[in-house]
Amino acid sequence: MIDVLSALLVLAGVGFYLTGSIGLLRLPDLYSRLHALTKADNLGLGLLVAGLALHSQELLTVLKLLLIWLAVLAASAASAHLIARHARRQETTS
Amino acid sequence: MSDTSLLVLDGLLVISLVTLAWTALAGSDARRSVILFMAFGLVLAAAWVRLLAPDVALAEAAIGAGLAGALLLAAVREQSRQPLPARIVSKRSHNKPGVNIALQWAVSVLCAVLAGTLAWALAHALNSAPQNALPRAVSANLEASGVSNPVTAVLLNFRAYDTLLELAVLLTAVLGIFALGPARPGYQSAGPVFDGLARWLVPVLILTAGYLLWVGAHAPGGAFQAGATLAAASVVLRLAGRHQIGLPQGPALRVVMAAGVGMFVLVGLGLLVAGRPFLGYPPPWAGGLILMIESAATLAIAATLVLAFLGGQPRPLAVRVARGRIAATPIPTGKPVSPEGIRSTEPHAAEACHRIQETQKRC
Amino acid sequence: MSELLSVSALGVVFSLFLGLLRILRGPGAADRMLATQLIGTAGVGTLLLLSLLPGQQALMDVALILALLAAVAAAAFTGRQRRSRND
Amino acid sequence: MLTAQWLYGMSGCLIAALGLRTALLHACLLHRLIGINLTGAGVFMVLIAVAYRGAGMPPDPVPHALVLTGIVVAVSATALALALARRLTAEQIND
Amino acid sequence: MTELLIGLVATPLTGALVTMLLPRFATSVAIAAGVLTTVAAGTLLYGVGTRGALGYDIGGWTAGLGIALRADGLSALLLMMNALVMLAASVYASAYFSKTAERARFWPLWLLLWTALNALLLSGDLFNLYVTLELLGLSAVALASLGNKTAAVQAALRYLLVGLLGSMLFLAGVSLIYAGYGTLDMASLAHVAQAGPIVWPALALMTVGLLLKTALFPLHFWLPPAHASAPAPVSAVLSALVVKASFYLVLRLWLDVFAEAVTPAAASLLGVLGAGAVLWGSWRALRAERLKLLAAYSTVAQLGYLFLFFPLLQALPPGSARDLAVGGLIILALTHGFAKAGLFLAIGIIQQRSGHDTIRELDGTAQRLPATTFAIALGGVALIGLPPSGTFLGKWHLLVAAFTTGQWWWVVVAVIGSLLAAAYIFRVLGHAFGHRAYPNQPVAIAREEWPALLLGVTAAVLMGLAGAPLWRLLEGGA
Repeated sequence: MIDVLSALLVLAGVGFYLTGSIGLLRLPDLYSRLHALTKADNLGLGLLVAGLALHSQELLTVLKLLLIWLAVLAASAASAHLIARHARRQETTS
Repeated sequence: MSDTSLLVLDGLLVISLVTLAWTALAGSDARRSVILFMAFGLVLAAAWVRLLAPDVALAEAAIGAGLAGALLLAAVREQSRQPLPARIVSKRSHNKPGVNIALQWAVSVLCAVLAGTLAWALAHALNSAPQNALPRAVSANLEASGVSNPVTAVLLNFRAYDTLLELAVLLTAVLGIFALGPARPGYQSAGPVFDGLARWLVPVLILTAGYLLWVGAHAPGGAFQAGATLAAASVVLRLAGRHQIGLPQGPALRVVMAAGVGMFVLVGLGLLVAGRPFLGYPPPWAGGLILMIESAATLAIAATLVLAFLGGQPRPLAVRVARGRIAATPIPTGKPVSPEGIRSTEPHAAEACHRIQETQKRC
Repeated sequence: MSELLSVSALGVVFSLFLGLLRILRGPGAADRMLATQLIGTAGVGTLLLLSLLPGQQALMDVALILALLAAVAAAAFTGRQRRSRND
Repeated sequence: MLTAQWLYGMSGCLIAALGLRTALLHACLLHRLIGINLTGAGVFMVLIAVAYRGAGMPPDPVPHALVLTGIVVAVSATALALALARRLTAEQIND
Repeated sequence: MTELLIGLVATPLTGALVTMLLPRFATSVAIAAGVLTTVAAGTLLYGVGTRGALGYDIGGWTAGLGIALRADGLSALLLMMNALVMLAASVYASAYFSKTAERARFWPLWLLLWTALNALLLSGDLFNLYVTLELLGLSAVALASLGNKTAAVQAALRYLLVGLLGSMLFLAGVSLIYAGYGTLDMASLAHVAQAGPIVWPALALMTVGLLLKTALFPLHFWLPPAHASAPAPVSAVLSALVVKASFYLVLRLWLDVFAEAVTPAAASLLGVLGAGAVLWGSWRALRAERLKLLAAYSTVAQLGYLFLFFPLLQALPPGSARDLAVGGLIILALTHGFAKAGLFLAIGIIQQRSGHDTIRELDGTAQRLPATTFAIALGGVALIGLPPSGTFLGKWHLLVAAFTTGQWWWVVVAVIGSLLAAAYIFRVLGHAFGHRAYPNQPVAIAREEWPALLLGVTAAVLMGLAGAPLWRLLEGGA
């Protein structure tokens, strides 16, 4: 039962990854791409982490997984913000 | 993993690597090339993982994709702010186009020949039976090496002398950088989002560095990866516009820079005096001695990489520290320095800078 | 399970590959940086999936470093240098 | 014979050649430096490919250690080159 | 006794650390470390002379798993030359760099360079050689940039890029060797390596990389600016020792480790490039306007002579004739080291005292700086190859070997090169002894002139007398 759930979560995560990257590839401008990407890959990684955490037996592994997820979440949120601001600044100065 | 899916994975990775290398090298936009180079580093780290080289993957992720990228980006930024004629362009490319094209062809052919030779010889080597004597010797002596991660055993025991000289290379590079002048100007304080990022990223990086150093004895990790991660913490602080980025000052800084080579030489000579070969650790002590050397090396590597990022001798901070505005602790106090805080010290800072400007005229 | 893990890893690697196309296409530096970010996250995902295969626990550490250093790289991309030494 | 060894080894040769060409020909210093670094990366790929012994087999740890050393040496050389370039730019502005 | 081998690396390295930590005492610490290293090199030379080749396994691990240091006659002799030249240049530098800040920058890098030179000559492991090459390259670049003028920084940058490419090619060759033979230990490779599709490309890659660093024509383009714009003591060791170190490696690989794989055609190619270097370098030296540039081009030419020996050694069967030729090659390399170092130090004095080194404006130098001019003349005697200099001895054996093997055309090259050398040296001396009366009194600067003079005497007189013991050492130690 748990195995099935975990497998579903992992697959859903992969799905989000793919959606995010397709969005990155197909959407017309930087800001919409940014939006698509941050939502998708954080969710993708989140689902992945959830699936893997269910699957794993050790507490330490689960904790590490969570730490990685948080790291990526915060880093990508902040960096998306920074990149957007950077791009914005380039636009206004040029 | 099944053979087919591995093959698909290999194909994707190799195509990505070659394409990224090709595009990073083409064109004239330096910033584009640097970003592509960083992406190359990320994919290369994945390739190392695929080839069962997690130690190398760690170093590549930390140094190749992270710090080298930061270093190059800082250089690009500085270059792009200079007026065009001052940018470093070799004169050769501007004279006679005919000669130029001939030269390009000649060099391209030469490179193709070199690559062909390399590939031809590699094909022969791969076709013959793999040479397993040395890896067997490594695993046979692993017990006596004091660590259970074979890569760490090679780096810090069997071939420790290489590592000693490599730390000397790092030291030489940073002494050379010092001799060239003062550090590049710092960064503007970057606002709340960046500060928020820095506030949690820095402690996590420092903790991770400690973890990598510790885990290196029996799993992938070790002094280089830990040093690079520690350096990344400092670089983040610098990027966030802090003045105090955890680097010690004056003589203490020199001690830290010399720590890696120094500890190595001390241990080596100490063992020599005790009647053992240079760097011949007695097996029961080996683990402890290696950890000792690695700790010193981590600090030295981190300091060196940060100094490389600064691009010169750091400016004296004595003025500001004396006024007690910035605590001289390596770990951030949690309270970011506000822009007002920095501005209020401006006269002093300006004075200190004036002295430096005399030697370098323009910053 | 290991079959599922490797197929999922392939899926994530494929999305990494798509990110690569965006890197090549640009057009701006910010687009490229964004795509690099995706490559980093996808790399983390792949490593996590692979780390559950037997004997590969160390990959989780690689994933951690990748996640952290990707943030550093993004910071390096956006940081603004002081114009002169005294502002 | 392992396909992975061939794939990574041969593309390592290719990448080294591409890097070398740029390092020799490009007008811009940063590109040259990236070229040198990629040449190094290509050589490292050859070394790690040689170390590979197939899935499930422990690889040869010696080339891994060599590549780690090589990465650190490469980054210190790059840093020194960038510092020299910086100094040169400053000098040229003064002139 | 064998601990000397690691001591020769550890002493300058420790010295570098101490000078870095105690900048106030940097000069005295550095000189002390230099004296110690020289004593160690002398003892090692004596040891190799009496006991034959020595080896030291670092960490106690057998070579292959670990790294071994090895010293035979060739490396012991070069170590001795390194030590003497470095020590003389150190004494000179202690007067040359007057400001405390300059000294604090100079000494650690200087001792790191010394470490690299010793480590390179002693290393018995191919990958370790790559690391020492990088250490040597980076410390040399850092020292060359200390000139701190635009020209110096620019030349240093180019020097760095070329050096990096050279070591990358070397590393590519090393990787191939590891792929094919699974070991990096040179002694065991000498037993197992066979001519074939792995060794040939590997040797070619390593050699091209090393030739780039040795500045063999036509890969010499980076050398003249780098050597001509560095501070005088740095120029001296760059020209005398640093290029010699990568040459030593070529020698080691071609005559020792992969001797089996060397073909006559490849050796002839090196000979042709050497001939090109002799002619082109001498010609450019003759046309040079500045003394330092003259000395730098002369280095390009003198390195060329060394490569003329390769086709001869390839053609000579093992035996006493070949040993004599090898001895001639080594004595040529050693003499050039002493002569060129002395010459650069003397030029440094002229440059500092008169503010320039333009050859046409040297008139009166002989009256004002008699000892310095004498040092230049001594170096010149050695560069031309007049008796009793070591160069004369070396070229004599080149001639003998050329006639023995019937390859007389190399003699033509050597003769033309020597005539050109005589022309450029006498051009300098002619200007220095120019008739214009100079108002100033003669000046003597002991700490700067003595090293230059001693190096000149060693090259022009002592090396010529050292022939017999040198051959004995090479035979016993090789």
